[in-house]
Amino acid sequence: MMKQLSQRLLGPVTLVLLALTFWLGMWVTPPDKVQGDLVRLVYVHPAIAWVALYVSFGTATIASALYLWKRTRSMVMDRVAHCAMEVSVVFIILTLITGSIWGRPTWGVWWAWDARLTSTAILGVLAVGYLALRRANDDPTLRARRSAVFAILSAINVPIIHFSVLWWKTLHQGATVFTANRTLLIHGIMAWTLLISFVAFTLLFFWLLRARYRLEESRDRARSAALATSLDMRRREGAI
Amino acid sequence: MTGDAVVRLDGAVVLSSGFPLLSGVDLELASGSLSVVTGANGAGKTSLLRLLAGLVALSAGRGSVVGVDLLEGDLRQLRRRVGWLGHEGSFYDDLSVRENLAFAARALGRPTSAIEDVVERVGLTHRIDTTTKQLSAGQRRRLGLSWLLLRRPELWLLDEPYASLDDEGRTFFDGLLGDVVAGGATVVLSAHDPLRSTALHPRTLCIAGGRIVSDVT
Amino acid sequence: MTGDAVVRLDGAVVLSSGFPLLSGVDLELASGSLSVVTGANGAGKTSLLRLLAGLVALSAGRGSVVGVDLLEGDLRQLRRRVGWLGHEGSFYDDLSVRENLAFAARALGRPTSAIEDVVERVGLTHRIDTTTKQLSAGQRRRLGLSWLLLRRPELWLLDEPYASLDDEGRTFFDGLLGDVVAGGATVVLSAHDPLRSTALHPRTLCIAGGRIVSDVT
Amino acid sequence: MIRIAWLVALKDLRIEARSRVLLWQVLPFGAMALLLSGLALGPTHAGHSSAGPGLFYLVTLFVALLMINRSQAIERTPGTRASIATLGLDPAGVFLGKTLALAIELWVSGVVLLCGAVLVLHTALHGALLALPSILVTLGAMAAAGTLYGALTSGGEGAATLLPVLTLPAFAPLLISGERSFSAALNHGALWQWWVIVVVALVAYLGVGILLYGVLEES
Amino acid sequence: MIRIAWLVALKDLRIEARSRVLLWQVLPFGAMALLLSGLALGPTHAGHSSAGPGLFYLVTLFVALLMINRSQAIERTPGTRASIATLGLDPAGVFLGKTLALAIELWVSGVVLLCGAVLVLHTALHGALLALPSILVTLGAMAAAGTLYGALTSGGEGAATLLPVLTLPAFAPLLISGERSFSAALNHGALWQWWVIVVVALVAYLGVGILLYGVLEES
Ligand code: HEM
Ligand SMILES: Nc1ncnc2c1ncn2[C@@H]1O[C@H](COP(=O)(O)OP(=O)(O)OP(=O)(O)O)[C@@H](O)[C@H]1O
Ligand SMILES: Nc1ncnc2c1ncn2[C@@H]1O[C@H](COP(=O)(O)OP(=O)(O)OP(=O)(O)O)[C@@H](O)[C@H]1O
Ligand SMILES: [Mg+2]
Ligand SMILES: [Mg+2]
Repeated sequence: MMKQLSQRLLGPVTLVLLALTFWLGMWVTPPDKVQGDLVRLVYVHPAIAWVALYVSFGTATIASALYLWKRTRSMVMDRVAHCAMEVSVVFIILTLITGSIWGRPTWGVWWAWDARLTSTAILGVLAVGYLALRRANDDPTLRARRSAVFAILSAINVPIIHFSVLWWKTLHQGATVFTANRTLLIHGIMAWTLLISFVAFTLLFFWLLRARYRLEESRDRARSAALATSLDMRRREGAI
Repeated sequence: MTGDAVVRLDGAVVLSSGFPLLSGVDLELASGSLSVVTGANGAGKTSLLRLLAGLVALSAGRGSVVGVDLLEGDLRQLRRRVGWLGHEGSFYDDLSVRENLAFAARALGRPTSAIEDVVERVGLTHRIDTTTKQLSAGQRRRLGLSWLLLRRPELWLLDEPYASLDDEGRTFFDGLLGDVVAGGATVVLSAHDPLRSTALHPRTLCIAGGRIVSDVT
Repeated sequence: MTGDAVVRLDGAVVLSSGFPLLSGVDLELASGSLSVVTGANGAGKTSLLRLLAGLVALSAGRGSVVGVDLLEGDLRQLRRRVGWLGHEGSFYDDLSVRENLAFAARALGRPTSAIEDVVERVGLTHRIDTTTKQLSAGQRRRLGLSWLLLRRPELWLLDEPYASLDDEGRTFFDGLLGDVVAGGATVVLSAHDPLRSTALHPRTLCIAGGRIVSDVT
Repeated sequence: MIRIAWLVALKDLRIEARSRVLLWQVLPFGAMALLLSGLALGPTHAGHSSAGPGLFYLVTLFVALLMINRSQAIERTPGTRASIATLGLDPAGVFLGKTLALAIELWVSGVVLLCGAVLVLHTALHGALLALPSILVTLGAMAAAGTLYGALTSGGEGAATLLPVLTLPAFAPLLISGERSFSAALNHGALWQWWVIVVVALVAYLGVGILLYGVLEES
Repeated sequence: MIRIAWLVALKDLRIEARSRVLLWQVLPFGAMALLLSGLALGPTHAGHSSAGPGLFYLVTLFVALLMINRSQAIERTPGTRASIATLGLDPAGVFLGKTLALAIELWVSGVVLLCGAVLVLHTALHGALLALPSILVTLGAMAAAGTLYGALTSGGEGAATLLPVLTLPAFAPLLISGERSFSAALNHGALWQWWVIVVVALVAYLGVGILLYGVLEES
């Protein structure tokens, strides 16, 4: 009952929160002294990057690990990993786009040879590589195993991205929202808007993931229906 | 000859990109038996042998081969105990006959001294230092046989072993079959002709449309 | 059937990295004849057929095939007029049966409408849109035959055509051989068994050590 | 000749479209190689927009090698070789067809990589657009040279590794003149000298290919 | 495990020695690529000795890709796959053996390319010698990663082009830390941070390979 309700509400709540983020970000919060209206990107870019790195890539990695661990091995995990990785590609691309849009006016270029930027792009290639690897393998169990191992190996990149700003001390913003000891650096309505944006984009991820998962399920159903007929046809080949 | 089953398949289905290569095979093979799989082109003979060798995965149904479960067992254990001779019985193309056999012998912990003997038996002595790539079709097939002779597996899976062997090679092969079965190993081979040797009384499984449609002992 | 020679070899020697695959072959084949090349494994059957197809170069001796000199003539002209069916009768593995045949038909300026007919004859209709890579061994062989049927060459060179064909395929092939020879084309095939059809009276060439050692009509 | 060329080009493109190697494998490889070369040179060098054309061509070169290799691999299985040889196709047509298919694939990747260079290497967009025609011609010449050298190595041992050795020297002049004309376009400098070189190279490779491809094919 | 590793390594090296692909094809390719990258960047950049380590690693990377591909191609023919699979070799041993053979080949080419860099890119000889140990470790890690990823793609469609896509991102950290430690050696700077990264990477890839290689192999 509760589960059903939350399932039903996921879409509408996501939409409302996204709209709220948009409204607060565009009209209610003040412009910045240095950055002017550009600062409003802070309600989009960090939240999207958070989803790309931790929520979606993380989901894919955890699901892959659960697949590899014998006691939790199931095709459900494989499917979750696959769907999460697809959504992750979308969010990584969005991170790159919003970052570039932000970088153009602040740094004067679309792209800088900054460690975080480069490692984010590499993560994107890894996510695409994951999908390519899936395409290249036909046997379902082998595909599941290989892609799970690849996802876990790729996840090493995530902490590298996170710490890159500390290790390399380059252009990209360091920890602006939270300091290392988790005290909030910005206050009032701005902080609230930021928080809402994180929640909204996280919910958006789960909404997309669920939609993608359902699509995969219905494809699987269609596949097993097709299997019945192709088994039948194959058997009839012999009857002639 | 013991009577316990070496192969046991129960509704075995094998899929390849959605197409059922095998569409539900029920089969039980006794240890020490000789079976011939026949059937029209594309019926699924090769697919059945590949399944038994652990080279393709079972998509539905259940099965076990030499005691290893096809769904949950360790397929590597299975593969180590079967011998396979395929349509393209090739090994490392850049190594010579001797080097290929030495590799197999060392990998299995067998003495390499048996190599010359085995090569002699399949009649490749005069090509022992020739690169595998340069062998003729029949010579490759003979190399495949010598590889099996070296390994002496429990279950022999031979896909059209007679193809491209010459007359003398076939006679040798018939003799070999008799020895192997007498030695207690199980043999499954696919063929388009009935066996030449009249001394052997194989079980004949006829496949059509990915299923066994007749089974004559 | 005309009596002029389609193939004329005179002390033909073929070398491959110093090893003589053929060690001096003298041969004359009449147009419209059917010849079977036999011999032990590694005797040189495949090598002889490859020479006749213009796929390997003559190292010593002289020869001409369908009027093209093997030393000085245009080998491309020769190849265009012969049909070849090899051990691995594969085409573009990523194209379907239909696409492979359409490519051949277009390349030779033949109408593509003949394709379905030809595929029907070799019994591949139900696999016409399957990727060649996924065909079974016998089905590949059948595709090779349909490719030849589409081309209708003057000289057919078939390397172990019976291998991996099923019974029905062999019967079909026998009928085809009769048609082809009756139509005036020349056929050379290699085989390890005598021909099944008793209606055909082939010339039998036996090869050993890269030379022809017996020739029975 | 033209008919055969069309036929061969269509066949190659169809196989490409079916396997999607370009989309899923070669383009990500190019993107990655662009990033890595940027990294390898370090921020100071790569940030410099003057390194843009050089890096662009270097990466394109490696992508081209992969694709030439693939274009040859299609023809290389033993069975295919014998069967296709007995079709006796007009070699000039085969050469043109394979070149055309390869050129189309190279153009697609070239354009994608150019966008990458504009975004990542700070190559000026306007200059990049100006350079586009010369890039297309250079890539065409690469396709012709690649097909030609591909035929040289086909059938030999280890063709996959031999090919790069042979083609790289042939690509050197193309690479230099391509890079120069790209740089010139960025600086609004004179272009025509470098144009002459790439156009001459293109015409020369096409001519040699049409005349000699038959000789190079396996006898 | 060790016995199988030796056996596999010897087999790979013997095939390599027989076909001479390394000597005749990969090394000339590397030399050529080194020259070309020098050319592509133009005299101003390439002459600068600070570009040396980056270019060296970039070229080594592509050489490594070629060799990984070759190391996998040996195992990839359909007949070989089935026959070898029925030997049931210990996967950890196979992994170690292939890694060892690949590493030895990479070391040979690395040393040759290093000489090339000293001659062509004006890299200081003394610094290059100092950097040698870190280069060897980096190449070892590349060999392990390459073998691991090679198993991921084996048997799949278009393995030859998929492999570079998967390996390049994995090589990125190796490339960066290798380049940094090389640069540091040239400037007599501190090395150890970068050493930590490459050693950790080497150990990690070896560990993952030994544990998981069997899972990745074709079932
Ligand atoms: C293409 C360019 C860019 C990319 C790929 C990118 C990528 C990322 C990523 C991956 C994160 C998440 C890091 C983490 O949480 O571990 C992030 C966070 C952030 N980015 Fe960017 N970014 C880009 C440009 C920019 C620009 C131009 C700005 C502002 C001047 C900016 C400001 C921020 C801020 C404020 C955060 C949150 C930092 C934190 O709280 O740790 N980014 N970015
Ligand atoms: N993706 C696919 N789509 C359609 N058919 C397929 C596909 N993959 C495989 N097949 C078919 O599956 C069958 C495989 O059969 P298999 O190779 O086991 O035959 P076989 O009995 O060994 O035949 P042969 O006597 O010719 O060797 C073939 O009929 C082949 O055409
Ligand atoms: N480089 C070489 N060194 C030694 N022997 C070689 C070399 N190259 C080829 N051969 C031999 O040349 C012969 C080639 O024979 P070919 O393939 O024509 O035989 P075939 O009559 O078709 O045999 P099969 O019946 O087995 O198909 C083989 O005996 C092979 O071992
Ligand atoms: Mg078969
Ligand atoms: Mg032969």
